[in-house]
Amino acid sequence: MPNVTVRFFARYAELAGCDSTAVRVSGSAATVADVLARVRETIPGARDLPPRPLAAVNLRQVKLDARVNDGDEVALLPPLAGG
Amino acid sequence: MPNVTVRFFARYAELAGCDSTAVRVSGSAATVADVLARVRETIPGARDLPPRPLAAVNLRQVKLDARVNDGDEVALLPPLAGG
Amino acid sequence: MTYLSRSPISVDSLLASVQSPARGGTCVFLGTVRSDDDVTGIDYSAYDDMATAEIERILGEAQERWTNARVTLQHRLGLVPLGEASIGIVAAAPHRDEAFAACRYVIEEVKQRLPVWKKELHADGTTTWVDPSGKQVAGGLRDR
Amino acid sequence: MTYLSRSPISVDSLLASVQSPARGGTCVFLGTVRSDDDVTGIDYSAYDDMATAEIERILGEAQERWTNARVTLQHRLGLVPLGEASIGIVAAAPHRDEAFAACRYVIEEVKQRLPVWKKELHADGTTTWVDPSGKQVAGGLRDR
Repeated sequence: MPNVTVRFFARYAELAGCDSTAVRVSGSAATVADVLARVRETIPGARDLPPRPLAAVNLRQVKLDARVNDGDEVALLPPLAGG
Repeated sequence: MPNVTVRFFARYAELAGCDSTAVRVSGSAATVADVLARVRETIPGARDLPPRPLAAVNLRQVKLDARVNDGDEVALLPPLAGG
Repeated sequence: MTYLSRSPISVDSLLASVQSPARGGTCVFLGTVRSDDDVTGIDYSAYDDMATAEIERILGEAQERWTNARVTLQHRLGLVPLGEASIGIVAAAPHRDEAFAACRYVIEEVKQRLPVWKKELHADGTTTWVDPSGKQVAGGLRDR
Repeated sequence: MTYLSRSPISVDSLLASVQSPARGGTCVFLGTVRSDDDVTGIDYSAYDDMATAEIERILGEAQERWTNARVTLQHRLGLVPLGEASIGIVAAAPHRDEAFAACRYVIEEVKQRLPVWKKELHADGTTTWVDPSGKQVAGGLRDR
């Protein structure tokens, strides 16, 4: 049962109405997609996130099927616009 | 019988022992090559110039068969090393 | 020098941190806020820790690929007025080919990978989140 | 600003002369005196009038090819110590592709076409005329 911190940025923080939240996902093979599904259940504004947002785990961009472990920091990232 | 000014630069000025000289070439179809030949006759140090140096007429690089006219400024240029 | 800064970018400081007498060619890229439409400035925000980590990875890759080059960059955050630089990249190398290539590599990777976001400020007081992927969400992106 | 200068090149002045809010990408190239062997500095000389004319032609070509870009440069003459810039080129354009391309074009043309010469100063007091064509005249080029 991994406990992860989920962080929202830029427009996604506006949609979610918060910058971060703690989420518990069930199962020993939980993925970022599971975290995302859980976030949609618990944060009403998060339902407006796109179906497949960019995501990072522990400061590295990952695909949505990446595994999450207890204590991970999961971030949901709007389209990148650096430079 | 064009009268031209010939200018020497960098190493060529050192070889010629001067920065510029006035040269008269004969014929109505005189070229930079004719100027160069004349320079070799009149300036001893100029005999050490390479057989086919880079040249310019009136601030534009030209080939040695380019025509020269009365009043032109002919320049003999060592290998370019700008930048 | 930090990679993320809330103050104007100093090209001289960036130059000083990579140039040396052994490196005869230096290439600099500056990205500045462009006067599109009625944009008066851009508010840059970042996932700071990840942006720093990603910059270190990108610079490390450039370093590995052009071993004689030294490359650094600074990305500005917060409100950047029209015409001021949001990013400065400097690559110094023994020869210009490597300097140009390393500088170009870094800006392309930055554009692809840096978790940084832009909110355009418009003359009429509204703001728009910029989506460089081109999939602009009409209306919804223009708030307040 | 003159294209040929006997004082250190100011990147800021070059930037100021081409940047504008309409141009979001700026590429700078700096060529600096490299510490090859025992070189302590390079004495640059030029056929001034032709160098100025050639620079105007090169910049005009870049302008014609990248019509939205603005490009300028400054070439230093006289003694340039190790590590200092002998040339600075700045190209500003709406987008970075044009800025990089215009900057690169100008440095390549400058290297090919500018009537400028380098005399390397060595630690032992001797000097060498540099022949970038590679056809070094052994011995004869190393005077005094």
